[in-house]
Amino acid sequence: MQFFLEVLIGGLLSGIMYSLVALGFVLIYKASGVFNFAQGAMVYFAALTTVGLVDSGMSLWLAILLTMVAMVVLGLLTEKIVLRPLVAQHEITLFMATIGLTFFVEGLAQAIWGANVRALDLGIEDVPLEWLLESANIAVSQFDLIASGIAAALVILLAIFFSKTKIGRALRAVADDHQAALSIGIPLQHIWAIVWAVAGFVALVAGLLWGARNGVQFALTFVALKALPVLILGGFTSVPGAILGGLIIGASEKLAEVYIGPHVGGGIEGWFPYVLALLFLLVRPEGLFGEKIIRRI
Amino acid sequence: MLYREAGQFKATYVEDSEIFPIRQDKFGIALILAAAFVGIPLLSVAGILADYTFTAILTPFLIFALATLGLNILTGYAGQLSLGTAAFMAVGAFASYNFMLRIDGMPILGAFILGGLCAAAVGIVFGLPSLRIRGFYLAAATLATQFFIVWVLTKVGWFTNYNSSGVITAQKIEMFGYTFDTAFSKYLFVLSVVTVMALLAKNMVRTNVGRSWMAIRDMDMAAEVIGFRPMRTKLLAFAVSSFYCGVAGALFAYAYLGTVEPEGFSLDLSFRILFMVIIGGVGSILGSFFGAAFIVLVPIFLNTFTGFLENTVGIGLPSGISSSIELMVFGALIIFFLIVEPHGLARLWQIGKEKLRLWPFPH
Amino acid sequence: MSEGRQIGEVILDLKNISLRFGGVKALTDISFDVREHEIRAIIGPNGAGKSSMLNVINGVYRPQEGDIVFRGEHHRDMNTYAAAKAGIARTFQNIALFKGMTVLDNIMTGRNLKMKSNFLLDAIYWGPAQREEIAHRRKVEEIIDFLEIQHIRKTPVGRLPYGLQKRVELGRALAAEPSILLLDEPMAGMNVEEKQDMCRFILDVNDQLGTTIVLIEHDMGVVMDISDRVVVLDYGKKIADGTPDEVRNNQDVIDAYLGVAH
Amino acid sequence: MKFIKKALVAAAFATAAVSASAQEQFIPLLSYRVGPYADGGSGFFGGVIDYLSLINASGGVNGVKLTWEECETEYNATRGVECYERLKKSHGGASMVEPLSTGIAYGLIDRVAQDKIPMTTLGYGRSDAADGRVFPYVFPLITSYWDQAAGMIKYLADKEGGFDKLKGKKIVHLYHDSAFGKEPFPVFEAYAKQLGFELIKLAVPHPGNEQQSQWLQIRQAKPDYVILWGWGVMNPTALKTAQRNGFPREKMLGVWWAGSEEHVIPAGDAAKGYSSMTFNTPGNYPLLDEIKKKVYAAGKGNMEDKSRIGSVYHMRGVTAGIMMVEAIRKAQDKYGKGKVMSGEQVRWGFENLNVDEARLKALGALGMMPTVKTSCLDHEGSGAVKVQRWDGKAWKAVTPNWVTGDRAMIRKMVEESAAKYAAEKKIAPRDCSKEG
Repeated sequence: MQFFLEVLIGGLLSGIMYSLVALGFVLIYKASGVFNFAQGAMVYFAALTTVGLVDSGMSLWLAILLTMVAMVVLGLLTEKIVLRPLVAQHEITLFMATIGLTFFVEGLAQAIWGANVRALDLGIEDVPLEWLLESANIAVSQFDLIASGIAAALVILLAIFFSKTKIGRALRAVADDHQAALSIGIPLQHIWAIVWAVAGFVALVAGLLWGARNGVQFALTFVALKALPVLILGGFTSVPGAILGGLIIGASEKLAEVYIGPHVGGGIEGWFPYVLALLFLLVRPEGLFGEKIIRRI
Repeated sequence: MLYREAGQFKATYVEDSEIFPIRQDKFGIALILAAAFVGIPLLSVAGILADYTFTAILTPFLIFALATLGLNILTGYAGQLSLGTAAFMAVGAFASYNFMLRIDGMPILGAFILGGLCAAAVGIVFGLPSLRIRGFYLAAATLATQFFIVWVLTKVGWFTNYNSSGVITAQKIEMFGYTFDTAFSKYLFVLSVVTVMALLAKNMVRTNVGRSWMAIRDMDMAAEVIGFRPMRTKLLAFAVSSFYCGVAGALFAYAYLGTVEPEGFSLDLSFRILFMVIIGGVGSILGSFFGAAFIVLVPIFLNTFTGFLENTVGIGLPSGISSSIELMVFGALIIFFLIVEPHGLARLWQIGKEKLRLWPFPH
Repeated sequence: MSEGRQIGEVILDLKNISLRFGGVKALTDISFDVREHEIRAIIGPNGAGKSSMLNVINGVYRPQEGDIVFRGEHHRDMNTYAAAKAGIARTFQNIALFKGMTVLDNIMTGRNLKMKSNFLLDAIYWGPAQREEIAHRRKVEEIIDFLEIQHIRKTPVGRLPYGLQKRVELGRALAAEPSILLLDEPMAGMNVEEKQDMCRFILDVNDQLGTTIVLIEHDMGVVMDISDRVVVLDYGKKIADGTPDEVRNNQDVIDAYLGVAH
Repeated sequence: MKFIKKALVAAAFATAAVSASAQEQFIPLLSYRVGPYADGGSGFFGGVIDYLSLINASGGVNGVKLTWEECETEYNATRGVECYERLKKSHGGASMVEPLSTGIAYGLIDRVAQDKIPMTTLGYGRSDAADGRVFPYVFPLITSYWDQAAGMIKYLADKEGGFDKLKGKKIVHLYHDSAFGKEPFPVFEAYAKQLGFELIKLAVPHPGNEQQSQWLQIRQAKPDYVILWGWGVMNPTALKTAQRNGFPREKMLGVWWAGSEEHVIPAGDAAKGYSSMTFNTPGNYPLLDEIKKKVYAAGKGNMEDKSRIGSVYHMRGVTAGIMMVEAIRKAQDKYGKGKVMSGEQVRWGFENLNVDEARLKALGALGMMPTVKTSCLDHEGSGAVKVQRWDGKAWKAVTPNWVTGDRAMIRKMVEESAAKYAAEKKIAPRDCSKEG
């Protein structure tokens, strides 16, 4: 039981980390229908820029602030240069454009900061919680716990942003219906620019946490892979879906690896979440929180 | 005035239904095939083209074009987005290897076809979700195929004949007592396979089966109502597509790399093939070739070009930076081409032809 | 109304059809029949359930209750493939053409059930496969001639104006050589000239090929002119059924169209 | 077609521009400086280039200058093969190749044999390629994965006080779930059977940036040691996750792909006390000073970040450079001093290397790497490894002497595997008694 709990908690906490990445995808897909392949590259770019600035002698907070500015600029430029000329194109074309963007951002990050692997210290010690370890012999990472707290704060922040601010409400209008949003006079370009900037900010948070967790290196771009099953499960357009999907994927992949893995040679975490999400979709094609698709003609 | 169809009248439907109805197109294709089969070999015999052209440029280009063609059948024609291409290629390669290994006197083409059929079978199984899932959901779900197949090939030693390094080493390509072992002969071998398969694909997409795929892609409900069965149509697309990818995978192992590990067919390769489809043109046989050319050749060209700058002009950058800049330029080029023509290079080509048709009197 | 044809027996009999989406009732206890060779119209205000009715007939929707008798056989519901196979073809209210394909290819798809070739023969495209393709092409060209759309044969349908698209869609349905043709607002959004053309095509099909036609149309003038019998739906219920004249004078119909509160 | 033409024209230009001087010995460098593994690639190839520059600064090999050209592979097999094909005939012909990538090396095995160009795979690639009879053109120099695995067990046994002390112990093999991670299975399994320890194999799926489930299993199993057979981001993640689950890093031992600064620095404090295998002894050597003095002082150094001079990857690159140059030197001894050697001649050089302590001392690299003596039968030439420990700032050697495992056992496995390969490929192995 103690071991089961340990695996479950560890999985849930890892799941939150996946949600964090998935969130960036959801924001952009919701508002503009673009599946942003470059989200992983943005995470990498954000983390590398922060660390690069810190290494050049800046304080952490200043570096984060400057990176935030850089991410917003990157988002704005992306909207202006890449997406605006492609407005109203088929979603697969937009997807491909973000792939081009991925190459560009990855190249840019390495051209500026080099390919060296770096450490990022946020001042949170990554050790098991002592009291829990002593009282129940359950190892729960202090870092993951704090990271989850930050992720939760981020979600709340986004929720407030979406429901309480004028821009946020406009964003939701766009997400619900592009035509309607246009007809009440919200300039779509502005909305897209803001969404990309917000997604850049989310990428920064994800980059900092993942960077502190595993080091800042190119492999940060791979965290996007962990977000995909979360997206299938939770739906591409649902923020709560991303959170819940992350928790489910995190917990179930850990449990599967620990309890099924040893019988089939291990390493099933790589595909298990996808198969799980797939099976789920077969039952409910619209995902956890997606709207039911009624085929009309 | 060179490219124009005015004055070419079709007297019969047979003529009008030809694969290349316009005389200039027919001529152009014949010219390309002649160049590929005769011209390039002559240049090679004359010593103008080195092995490099065949083994490092043309052979991989053709193999990737074949895989792209396969994915294009599925994604471009039948409208099912897939990210499992490399897995189907892996099935083709590993299955062909095992047929060659375990059946005495197995002819190589037989092994490729069986390998392709294995890929097709796997394709059908992993295509089943497409009956309920669509779009990016399906794409992400096909990742399950990608990871699962590579995992199985890594875990089950039988597939690699219990090789301690977990790799397969392709047997020699032998036909009628002739061994295809030079760069040039391998090129001809691959070219023949790809030409035949491309023509078959072109025939498929312009007849009933192709129309069934496009119908499902464009409006699945209407397709159902006029009598196309979605399950059969989609699964057939998965099967044919996977067959093409499987053969491409076998060629990748046999005519190109020689020794491959399961990781050689990684997600990265799947993505690469998808890029080729999109850049080349979704739903275009010719576009598959354009796309493969773009993704294979542009990085090489950029790399050669920076090398050229460094060596002759003397603009040298630290290697790390120049590599990064190459990557940035590559990304920017993709975006540029999409903005110029969102429907891919094939459409660009078509527009070029239309312009040519009107030339020199554009109005 | 044209004279040269004989209206035959009932070939399609719909009994007590009810259809719900979740809690929303789309059709409630509807019964009517269709006789061979006739032109049967379904009319009613927006949201009356007309398209749903067609969707039930060719198996796109499965009614929760009811019985469909088609050529003497009882069906709990239809399925699209069986319906197509049995010779039921249709057009759609919001054009459902295959946008990426040419006019010719779109109409060719209509012939798919008559084709015997399989994908392997198609791939080789030689001998029987080629002969078959050409034979069907000949048929399709007849339809193209009939609908007077020769000039746009090789144009992708996405680039055509609305009226022509409607015509191509009719062509695709005709290509199946159907015994029953379901037309969902074939004249919506057309100008007078286009409507006249379309009316002519429908009457010709009915007259020359003897095809039974079930059509939904808003233009009362057209409906009353060309149909043999009319069924009227309102809020998913049948409120009248009969010849154009009977329906025209039915008080419920007048109320429904004038919007009297229920 | 347009692109093909462009690429060809550009390639032709590039070749024409630099193939002017045929009096130089050409070494193509299939490097990778962008992408996921760029950190290792830039260090390693920087080291190779630094050493080659040093040789040139000192007058070349008996007067023959070395020349090289880099080609970016992004660690991608297709790109790597293209680079090899592009460069193999330029500058008068390649004399050897070292891709530092398993995938690329696999793609080149047949090609190098056909082109008669030797390929070195320093510490990676097919272990069975050590059998020079079957793989005449492939040189897994110094140590293969199998020898390294055997070295690990030897080290752990020494630490415990003898092979018999491993009986009843629990050792976890935490591996990258790929052909690479599975390669040492037969060695560990043979030892586990022979010595009576319990071997637990735990797979980490690529890329390995999430390992909570594996480490919870480790926490549950309470093993005596964890062998980290990792790759890329899997390594720092393993260290961090070990810390997160309270597993002491002192009980972890990594393969050499898990033993460079790039793998421990990102893990920060979590890496302190962690040990890994290496075939270079960390420290400073006269050779490195010479490189700084003659190459970097002249502004020709390749490392952008000078603090990385002498780092693990850089030193491994220098080692590879030494192997290359020594092979050329050896070939010149036989085929004519001061001449440019063909690939075939350099191959002979690689096959007859004898880099003993005296030679290493003369190079200023005594102790930096093990001695290497190759032969037609043995393309590995050493099999010796060392263990190093990360103290939070630098790697420090743990074992004063070079460690080797049961080489006879490994050799037997190499021969078996190579014979199977030869049978599958229908290759007739060379008869080594006829080689000169």
